Amino acid sequence: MAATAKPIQSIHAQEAEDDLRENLLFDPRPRSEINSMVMESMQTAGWKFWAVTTFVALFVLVALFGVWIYLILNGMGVTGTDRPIYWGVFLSNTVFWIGISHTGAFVAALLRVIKTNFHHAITRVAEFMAVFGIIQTGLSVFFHLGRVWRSYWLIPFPNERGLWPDFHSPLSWDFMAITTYMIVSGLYLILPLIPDLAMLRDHSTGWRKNLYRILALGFRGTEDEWKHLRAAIKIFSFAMIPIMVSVTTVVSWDFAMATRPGWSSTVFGPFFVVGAFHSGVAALVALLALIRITMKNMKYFIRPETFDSLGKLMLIISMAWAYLYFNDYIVPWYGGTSLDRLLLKFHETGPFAPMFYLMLTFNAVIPWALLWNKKIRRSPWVMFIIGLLIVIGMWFERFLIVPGSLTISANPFTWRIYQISWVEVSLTLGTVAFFALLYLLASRFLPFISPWEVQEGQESHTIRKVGKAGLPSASDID
Amino acid sequence: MTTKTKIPEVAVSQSTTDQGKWGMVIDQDICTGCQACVAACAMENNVSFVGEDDIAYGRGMHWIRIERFWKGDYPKVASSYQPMLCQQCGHAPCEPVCPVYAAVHSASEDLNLQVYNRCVGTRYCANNCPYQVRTFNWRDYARPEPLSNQLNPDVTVRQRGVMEKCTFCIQRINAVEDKAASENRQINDGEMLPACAQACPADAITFGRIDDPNSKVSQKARDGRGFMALEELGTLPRITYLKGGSLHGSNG
Amino acid sequence: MSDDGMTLLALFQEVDPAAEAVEKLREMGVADERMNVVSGVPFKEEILGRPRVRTHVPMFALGGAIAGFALAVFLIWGVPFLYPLYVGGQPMFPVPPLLVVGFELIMLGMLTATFLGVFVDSRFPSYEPKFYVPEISDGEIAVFFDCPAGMQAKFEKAMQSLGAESVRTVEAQEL
Amino acid sequence: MSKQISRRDFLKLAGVGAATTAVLTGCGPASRYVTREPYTKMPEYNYNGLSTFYATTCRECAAGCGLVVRTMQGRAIKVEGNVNNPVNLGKTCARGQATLHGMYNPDRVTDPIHHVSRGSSNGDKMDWDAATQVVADALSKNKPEEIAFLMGMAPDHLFDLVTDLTKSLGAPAPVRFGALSMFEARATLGQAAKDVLGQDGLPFFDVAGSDMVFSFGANFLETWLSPVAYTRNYAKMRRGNPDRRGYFVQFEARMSQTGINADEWIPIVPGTEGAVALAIGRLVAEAKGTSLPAVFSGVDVKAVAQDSGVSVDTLTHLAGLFANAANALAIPGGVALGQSNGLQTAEAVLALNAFTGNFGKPGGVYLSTLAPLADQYHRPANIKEMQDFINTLKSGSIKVLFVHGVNPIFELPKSLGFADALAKVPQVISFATFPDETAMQSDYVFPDHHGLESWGYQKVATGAGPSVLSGAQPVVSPFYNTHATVDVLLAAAQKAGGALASALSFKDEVEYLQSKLNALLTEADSYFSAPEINTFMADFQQYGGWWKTKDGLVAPSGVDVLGKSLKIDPAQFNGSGQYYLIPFVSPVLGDAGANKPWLQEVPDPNTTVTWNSWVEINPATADQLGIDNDDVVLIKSDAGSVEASVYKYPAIRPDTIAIPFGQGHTAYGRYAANRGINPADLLGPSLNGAGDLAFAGMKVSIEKTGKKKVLARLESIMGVYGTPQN
Repeated sequence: MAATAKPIQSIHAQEAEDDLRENLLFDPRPRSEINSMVMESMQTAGWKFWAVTTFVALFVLVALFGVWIYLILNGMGVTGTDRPIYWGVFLSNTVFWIGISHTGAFVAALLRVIKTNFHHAITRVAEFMAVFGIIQTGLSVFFHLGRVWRSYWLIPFPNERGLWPDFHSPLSWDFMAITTYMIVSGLYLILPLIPDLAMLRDHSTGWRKNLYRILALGFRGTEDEWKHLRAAIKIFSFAMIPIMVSVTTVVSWDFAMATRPGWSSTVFGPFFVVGAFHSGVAALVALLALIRITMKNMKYFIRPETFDSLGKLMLIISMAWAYLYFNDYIVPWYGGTSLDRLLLKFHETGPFAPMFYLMLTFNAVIPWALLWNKKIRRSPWVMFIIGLLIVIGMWFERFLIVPGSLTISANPFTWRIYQISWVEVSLTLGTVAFFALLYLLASRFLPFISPWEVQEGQESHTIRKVGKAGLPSASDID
Repeated sequence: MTTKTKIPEVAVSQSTTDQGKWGMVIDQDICTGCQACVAACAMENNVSFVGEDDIAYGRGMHWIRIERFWKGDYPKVASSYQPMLCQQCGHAPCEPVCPVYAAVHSASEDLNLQVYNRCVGTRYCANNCPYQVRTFNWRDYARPEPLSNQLNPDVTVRQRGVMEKCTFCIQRINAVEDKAASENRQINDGEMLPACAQACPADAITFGRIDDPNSKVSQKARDGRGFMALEELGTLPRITYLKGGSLHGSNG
Repeated sequence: MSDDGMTLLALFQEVDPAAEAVEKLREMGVADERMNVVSGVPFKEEILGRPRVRTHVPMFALGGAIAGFALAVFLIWGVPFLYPLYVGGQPMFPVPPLLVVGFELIMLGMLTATFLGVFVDSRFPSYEPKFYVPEISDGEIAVFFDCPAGMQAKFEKAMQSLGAESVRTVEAQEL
Repeated sequence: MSKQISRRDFLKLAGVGAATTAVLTGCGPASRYVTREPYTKMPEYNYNGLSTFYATTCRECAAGCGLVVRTMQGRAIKVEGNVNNPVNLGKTCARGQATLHGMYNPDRVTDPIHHVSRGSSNGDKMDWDAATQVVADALSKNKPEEIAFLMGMAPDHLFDLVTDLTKSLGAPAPVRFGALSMFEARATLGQAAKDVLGQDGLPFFDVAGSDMVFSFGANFLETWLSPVAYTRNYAKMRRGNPDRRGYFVQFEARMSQTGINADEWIPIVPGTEGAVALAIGRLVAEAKGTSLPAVFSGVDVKAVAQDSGVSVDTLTHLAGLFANAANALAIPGGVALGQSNGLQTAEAVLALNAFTGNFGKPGGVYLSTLAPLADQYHRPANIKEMQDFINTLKSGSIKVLFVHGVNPIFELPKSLGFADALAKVPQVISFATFPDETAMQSDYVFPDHHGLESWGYQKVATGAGPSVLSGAQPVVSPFYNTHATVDVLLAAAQKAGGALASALSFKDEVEYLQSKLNALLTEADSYFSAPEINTFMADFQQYGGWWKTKDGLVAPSGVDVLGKSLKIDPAQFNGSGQYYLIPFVSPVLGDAGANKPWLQEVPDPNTTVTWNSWVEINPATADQLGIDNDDVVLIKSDAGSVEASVYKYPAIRPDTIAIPFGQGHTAYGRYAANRGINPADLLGPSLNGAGDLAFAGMKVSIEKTGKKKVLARLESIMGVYGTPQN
């Protein structure tokens, strides 16, 4: 939207108005056009798309499920875990994926609750990230179990021998928390989807029509249906925020409860929550940039304006993360036992030192150096790169926390240094590929943008003339 | 729902006593580090051998190991041997963290039990053990025929994915208790010996009832040289080590 | 809708004419129950001047929360009672784990119940024929109302005067 | 795990339900069943689930510890010590515990085989009649002087039989050799005992009664002479007497497992132990203010301090300790005697004892009790006698060589040339239980039972107060188609006929044993007595041997060594390298433990390394040479070269390196073959005064090879040594 030449005196007003037009909600289109744009983005798929999808699907089949069966048959010996590093990359993957998954639901819920003006296009992508991320979390937990074919004993079901799981254990809380979050994030994805399925039902033909007709559950859009739906979405949005915080904290308690140097610290709860949020927002930005570039018509929905707002959020969160990391660093550095201090020195000078410094640069230095600049925040390519770096940086951080800190145990005779094995690399990449595969398949069947939410947003935001300038006004229409 | 009979011997109210029931005293002054206990323990409890590569990567299955640290530099260098095994802690950090009750505390024997068939292999207990004396079956380690003839029928052979640790030779404790019960008498002091104590040529390992004040192990535990490994962590270990003289250079 | 007359449909592009139409219909004697506004975007009842819709979803949520907490209490304190095993230094009936698992299960109960509440309240999934036109999902606002026999022309004229895009009789059809 | 059990295994596992397990003995027509006596009077039937205990003797080394083996349904489950046997009083060492991994080893010789060509692993199976015929022909068809027997140090009953056989045949007496006797330098100990204690025999050092022990290189807590007995006595020395704690000083260039237990470790230059002993003797005399005996008069303390690397004030401090001690004891041992001046060192150290007059006193030096059935102490062959034996083999005069219980190709240094000598012998018959190197190089292998499957006795040479004859009975019926060598020889003797048949006219091994044990019926103050041989045999089997109730340690008369002037000539080291080489017997593997998987898994006490060999180098020296942990270095001596991974060992002299003996097999089963290196390849043929090998008299050079081989340590380098390395 290049600004056209205008008379000087009213240039400011007009420019301000053009800037406003940048925002999706102040550049409304008729609903039918939005519907067709979304439908078009779903249906048109060249051979290149299917080639990529089949390749990723094959990779997932081999690198994830094939290698997993190899792991189950041969036991944990094929991975890099040993004594005293009993938890390896699979656990850091679990924390990594639960971080990304949580932020999906959290972003969708938080932005709905505080009614921002940029979340309407991105809530569906975020909810997908939540559901697909929690699937990878579940997988990573099962990779990690030594006898996965006995892991159903974690479920508290009554059995004839009267055996029950032990709820003193953080892992049982973990099981409860992750199951809760898996169910809840699934439901949170389905609810706002129902109206879109109704729209798809009306506009598609053939087998798609039958599919959407069944999925839409007979939704029409009567006042009752909208009223119940919106009440439910309001409850979900308010509930998702404490759930996200609690489930991430429970996952962090797996480590905080252990009496290991470097793990048993009181700051792990908030530290993991902010870490999850940091990696999640970065992943969301990267995903949105990717969707904007690859899918049709997405340039209208996902705008530089969105990246600008998310960029500000990323800057704030990276500062919060840095603060909490420093908090987790200085306490053992200053007053910790000799083992704690040795662990810090091990992180800074040991074999994982490059990873340690890369983590700090990716997670804090780069965001602080770049994200204050509006131009950078608005360019999707740069934001994609920054997002990806932060995601990698956070994976490093989890790697340093789980296998990196297990080297130093209370008994120096048994200290070992972790060496990652090909099985773990393959399963890690496998989960990433499976995450991407789920997105690729979802893009063919489910809309990435929620037309009714976009329209609802556009209806409730108008430009009001105040004096010479057009100013944004938001009404609580929904 | 069929009415389930409550397990009589497990009384919910009985928590572990602080000092415990079965205990051990290891005199580091006379332990010569000859590894007889390591071999005896492996032969008694069907511990599998893992081979060179897995030991190089820190996956030895030894239930008891002799730890050797150095003090001082050449030529004034000294060292001593400390046999390290499961301390059967009263407040064991490994027990609460197991999600499937595989690491539990036996109320009747006041020992830390490892229930092999219940373990799903999360390995949290091993992470949480400060002494790092729990070993994990990383693989199904080969036991070529006819070595299986040597397996002790009283001890389970463990599958891959299961955690295992020193049990104070619980199979011997049960055998001795059954024998004493069948002859309706108390267990005599010294009648119950784990494989390591029975094999130790220097008699450095004394085993017995530490809740009985005049048992041999209690008397030895009261020796001025007694200390407990990582006592400050509050795990209430049941093994008392007697400090060796050689670490202090001259004889005073 | 009613069986003696027929059901008329008035389609509007904008909210304001739709609100006027509802007002007009009410004046012309169509009772609120006889009318039904279906839109592609949620509008508060007061925007269209419609009577307040009571929703039971919060009640479901509360029920679910209580059920979740009950399950949590069973797991944390019931399980050690049923399967009493003493684990290192921890009390048999601890409180903190109850708070942790309790919160998780309260949330689980609440949100699943909310979800079910939506289904129950909106009587999903229902696939029998309904009064619906595909244009609704294109942003049109559809006002369905019962028109007593013979009054159809009068209503049509009233609706067109208020800017209805089209007015026609409609039968309940498969969605 | 659950393999489909073959019918034959099923029979074995089910355990023959007879009252007490019956054992087929002998293999000729006259074989008969002999009942075995369980350890304690068990119920007369064999319950499933109840285990039966049998007493026997451990054959992992020649100390002759008594064992009680728990068996269940025909399977040996666990080995424990025999509480009544005075040698080990119910205790066992690591090798004794792992003996079952020898019996049930996957790589045992299962049938008598005839090697098509020597060295090839495939051989065609034979049946035992043909095998006995081969032995009979070998005995009858060759002239007596063309027959040679090479035996190990255990079991003694086979050695007695072969001695009788060779005597009746007129053939040369059997030669006994064992790597342990080589590294303990037993001939030197015997010779020194003769020179100083006045009688030939194995000295016994009463560590238990001593309160000040100076050990010159003797690793008596590892594999020296009778390790379980010496460990028990060491514990008594430390904590046996509540108001007195024994003090222990170790003189050795490399701190061994025994050295770590010492209160003071004196890193002495190899070869100067004798001089240091004399210097201490002189300083003790000065401290006590008595007249200076002649033996210590010629020693210049400053010069000794200069050569030995032990400062003068340390010597005076040690002399002070020795002088003030009530029962001071000095022990010459292993590495100190493995020098060219080894005999003089032994005499100097024994002179130190003579000076404190502790001969025949508690905490002093005795001569070991004479074992039952033994007229006098027969020591194994020293290396000089082995060289003569090898020369006779090379001369081609020997037509048939019988080998049992020893593996000279692996145990003897290559420089002695036993392998070429073996090639000169037309027929070599081995009775090995495991396919070791010597068995592979023999024409026939007629496998003997494993130690726990065989009868016999072991005359305990040292370690026990009373005179002990440790007895052995099969604890399980033999697992493979093996026959006791005594049975084979008896059957062959019958087949050979003539004087031999009449001399050895015993039906089977048990009858032969009973003929030997007859002499013990009338012995005074014996542990159990029996009117006739069958009852005696039952008790002998049930108690696991026969021993006296009273101590029989011989108080040495002592030669006036103090009057003699004893000159210690400096030790000669051949080899141009600048590092002393200390080969030491691995305290875990011993000389023949490499094929037992669990022994390979048990870590070395000092370095915690498992499953391989290593070379210990002082960290300072390693840094100088630019070598780090796990670097592979080439070690060259005059006699050969080996490559080994480096272990930076803090407790070793900078000019010395050490390599464990026990690994480096080329055969001997899957767990031993091609694993680690054999330091014997580096040893030259030089001897010491008593004809023992000067195995510590080598100087070697070290070169980096640039290769890396990670050592399988149980410890963490980072945790113990601080460098962040795995």
